[in-house]
Amino acid sequence: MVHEWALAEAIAEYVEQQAKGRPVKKLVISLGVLQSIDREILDFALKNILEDRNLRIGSIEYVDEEVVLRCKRCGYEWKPSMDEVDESVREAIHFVPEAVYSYFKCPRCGSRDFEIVSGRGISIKEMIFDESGK
Amino acid sequence: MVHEWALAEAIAEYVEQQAKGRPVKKLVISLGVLQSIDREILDFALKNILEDRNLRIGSIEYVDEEVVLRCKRCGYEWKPSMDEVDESVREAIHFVPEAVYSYFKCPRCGSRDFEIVSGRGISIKEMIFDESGK
Amino acid sequence: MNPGSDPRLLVIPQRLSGVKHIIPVMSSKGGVGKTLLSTLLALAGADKKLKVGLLDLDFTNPSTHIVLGIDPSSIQPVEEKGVIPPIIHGIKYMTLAMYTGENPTPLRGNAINDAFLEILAITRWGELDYLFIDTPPGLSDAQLNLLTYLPSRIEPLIVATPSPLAIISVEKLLRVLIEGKYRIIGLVENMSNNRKLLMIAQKYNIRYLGPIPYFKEIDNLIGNLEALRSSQFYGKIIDILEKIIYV
Amino acid sequence: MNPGSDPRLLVIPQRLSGVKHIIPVMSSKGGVGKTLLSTLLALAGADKKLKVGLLDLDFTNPSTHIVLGIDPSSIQPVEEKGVIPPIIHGIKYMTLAMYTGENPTPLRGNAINDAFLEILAITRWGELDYLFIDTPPGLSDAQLNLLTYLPSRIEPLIVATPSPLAIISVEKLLRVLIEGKYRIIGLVENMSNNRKLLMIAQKYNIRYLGPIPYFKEIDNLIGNLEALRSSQFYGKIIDILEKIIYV
Ligand SMILES: Nc1ncnc2c1ncn2[C@@H]1O[C@H](COP(=O)(O)OP(=O)(O)O)[C@@H](O)[C@H]1O
Ligand SMILES: Nc1ncnc2c1ncn2[C@@H]1O[C@H](COP(=O)(O)OP(=O)(O)O)[C@@H](O)[C@H]1O
Ligand SMILES: [Mg+2]
Ligand SMILES: [Mg+2]
Ligand SMILES: [Mg+2]
Ligand SMILES: [Mg+2]
Ligand code: NI
Ligand code: NI
Ligand SMILES: [Zn+2]
Ligand SMILES: [Zn+2]
Repeated sequence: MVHEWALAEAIAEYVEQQAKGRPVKKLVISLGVLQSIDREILDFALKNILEDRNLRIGSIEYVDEEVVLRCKRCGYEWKPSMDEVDESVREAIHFVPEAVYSYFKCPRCGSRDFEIVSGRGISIKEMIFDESGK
Repeated sequence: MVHEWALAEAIAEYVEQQAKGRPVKKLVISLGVLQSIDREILDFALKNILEDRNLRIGSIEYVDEEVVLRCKRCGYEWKPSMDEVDESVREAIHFVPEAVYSYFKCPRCGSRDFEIVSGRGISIKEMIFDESGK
Repeated sequence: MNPGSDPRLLVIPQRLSGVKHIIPVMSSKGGVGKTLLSTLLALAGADKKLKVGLLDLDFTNPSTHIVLGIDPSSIQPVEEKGVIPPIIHGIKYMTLAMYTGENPTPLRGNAINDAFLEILAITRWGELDYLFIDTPPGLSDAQLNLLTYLPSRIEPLIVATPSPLAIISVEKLLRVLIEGKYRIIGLVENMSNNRKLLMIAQKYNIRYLGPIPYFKEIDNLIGNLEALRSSQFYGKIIDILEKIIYV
Repeated sequence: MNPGSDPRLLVIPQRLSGVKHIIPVMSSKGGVGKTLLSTLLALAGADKKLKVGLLDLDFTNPSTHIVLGIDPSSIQPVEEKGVIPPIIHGIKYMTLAMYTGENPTPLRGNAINDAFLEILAITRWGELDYLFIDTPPGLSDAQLNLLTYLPSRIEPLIVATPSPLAIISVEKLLRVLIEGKYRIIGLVENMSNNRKLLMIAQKYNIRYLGPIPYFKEIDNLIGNLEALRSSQFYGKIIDILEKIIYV
């Protein structure tokens, strides 16, 4: 599961564009549990890429975002446990989280028309710049 | 343009379900300017329907919501003036606001892939119940 | 969206309360005959003096008006505490094209959802025996709106051709419909001389409504009601309608 | 979404930087031959020793793998700082079906958008002469993603049939492409013996890439590469590919 590198590049690019030369004090990255991102690999990749680009970041913090799904047909809300999901299904969802619609159904009514309320994938939760100087 | 009645029924139904028997002190309805809703007609219809259903509402307030569109292709944001729009186009959008995608284009890049940031149609902005008694 | 969170959703059941049967003509594969079938089933129903409606839900590519041979911008619903569909050849007819004419209608999913709720909330169908619904290909907002907002009302009619591309696609749709416990009215095999899809109907335990052969000339008749009515294709449509009516 | 607001959008240009031509095969009408055309153009390109890729963007009804005759769940991309598409019959190939197999994939517009950004952000195509893209019918998220996120990269190839239903639909798409100043590679008229769409090509000042006749037997060849390669249909595909290559 080493495709995390590609996503780390996206984050680095984003941070660079947003920072516009300012040092970044702190970066908080939210990891949606649905995508089963490997935190160590992502962190390793991100630090490598940032170094290559000469981008200094004070600290990087990762927080897990719980998976909450809500059925649009019956309103039922549930929190699937990704640990109990078949390995091959987990891997499919790891690459493209929307594969979830092929494998999950509402436990109450059987509908596949549900919303990912939270916990889909990687997102940047917070980025604090050091405005004092370069 | 008297199809407002149908939308007033939807609002009345919503208020009734939410109120669950409690008196409603105040209702604030937002009118997206894109849809050119006739405020007097809507108000007349809504009051009639509420009366028929024996629903008392302290006061109903209407606020206009400005139209803001944002191009997804080039990021340009603009505020079309509905007064300058052709009458037949205005009427089409009045019935189904999504008709806007047939008639409007990004003034900068010509794209029809824009977002209605605000001002689409009718929505309930606030509903204050009188919790003290029935 | 939570059921109940959008006021428009709350009046839709009322708007459809006078409609006895709601029949969306569905198939995830494009070009299998959904539009021709839904429109001509409505026409055949009207010819039989049934009370029928036709709703075009293929918002980004509406085409029922082309089959009916009308200029969509020339027709207008009557406004009366909502919108009363204009009657075209005996059919109560609603299409977004009445408002958009022949302009492009590029709509993302959210807009498809909003337009769906708006149209269903304002349209007063009155009493109808059958409301036929033309649906777009794919399995996205247009189809999910029907499955999600009208689960106990719809009775989907499935169309497919014997092409391997259409068969695989229709099987996926059938799985979704069956696991969601929808009432499927039956399967029509279009542009086919054999009964290749009978097997599929049996596999999923749904009614096989027979093959419609490939009629080379049909594209030349589109928009010409008299020619359509006297075509062999129309004969097949009447057969299917009768199977639907007399269950 | 504001350009720049989603990190994934920022790496997509890089991921496609080694691709010389990105050719989405488009048509708002379903069943006109987009899938057959895009897949066989890619195959013909590979046969000619060009570096080609094929991306299936018909997420809710993927079918390029059926034309290629492969079980999508049996193939796997290689992971290397992203995802390197598996090579199928000489084609670098990406499809959501690699992950979803033959399960249904009902996706609303937002999910189509997310899956698009995810796949384009992680896929490393490397050097390609041509990336052919199969697109779904309609004019919604799948098509708008291409027009909005890759406006200066795509060179759409349009397909239609001479049916009035397809013509009206293709004209709307052409209007959108022309007003947005996209480079259109040309128009293919499929399942036709006449040159009825030549008029449309002239009207919109785009290149007419010729008619492909209706070949009755083609559905029986789907999935059988050798049979497809020796078909008359394939001969027509090679003609079109050569017109695209030698501009
Ligand atoms: N039985 C048939 N014989 C010949 N042509 C047909 C038949 N059914 C449909 N067609 C043609 O196939 C094309 C697609 O039909 P259409 O109803 O638009 O399909 P869909 O709505 O599923 O995309 C049209 O050109 C139509 O005239
Ligand atoms: N030139 C042709 N002659 C005969 N059948 C064709 C031809 N082109 C396409 N078809 C058939 O038409 C159907 C639709 O083709 P497809 O490529 O799936 O269209 P789309 O992707 O536009 O929906 C398929 O069954 C295909 O085999
Ligand atoms: Mg159709
Ligand atoms: Mg009109
Ligand atoms: Mg296709
Ligand atoms: Mg696999
Ligand atoms: Ni990985
Ligand atoms: Ni009105
Ligand atoms: Zn449910
Ligand atoms: Zn723009």
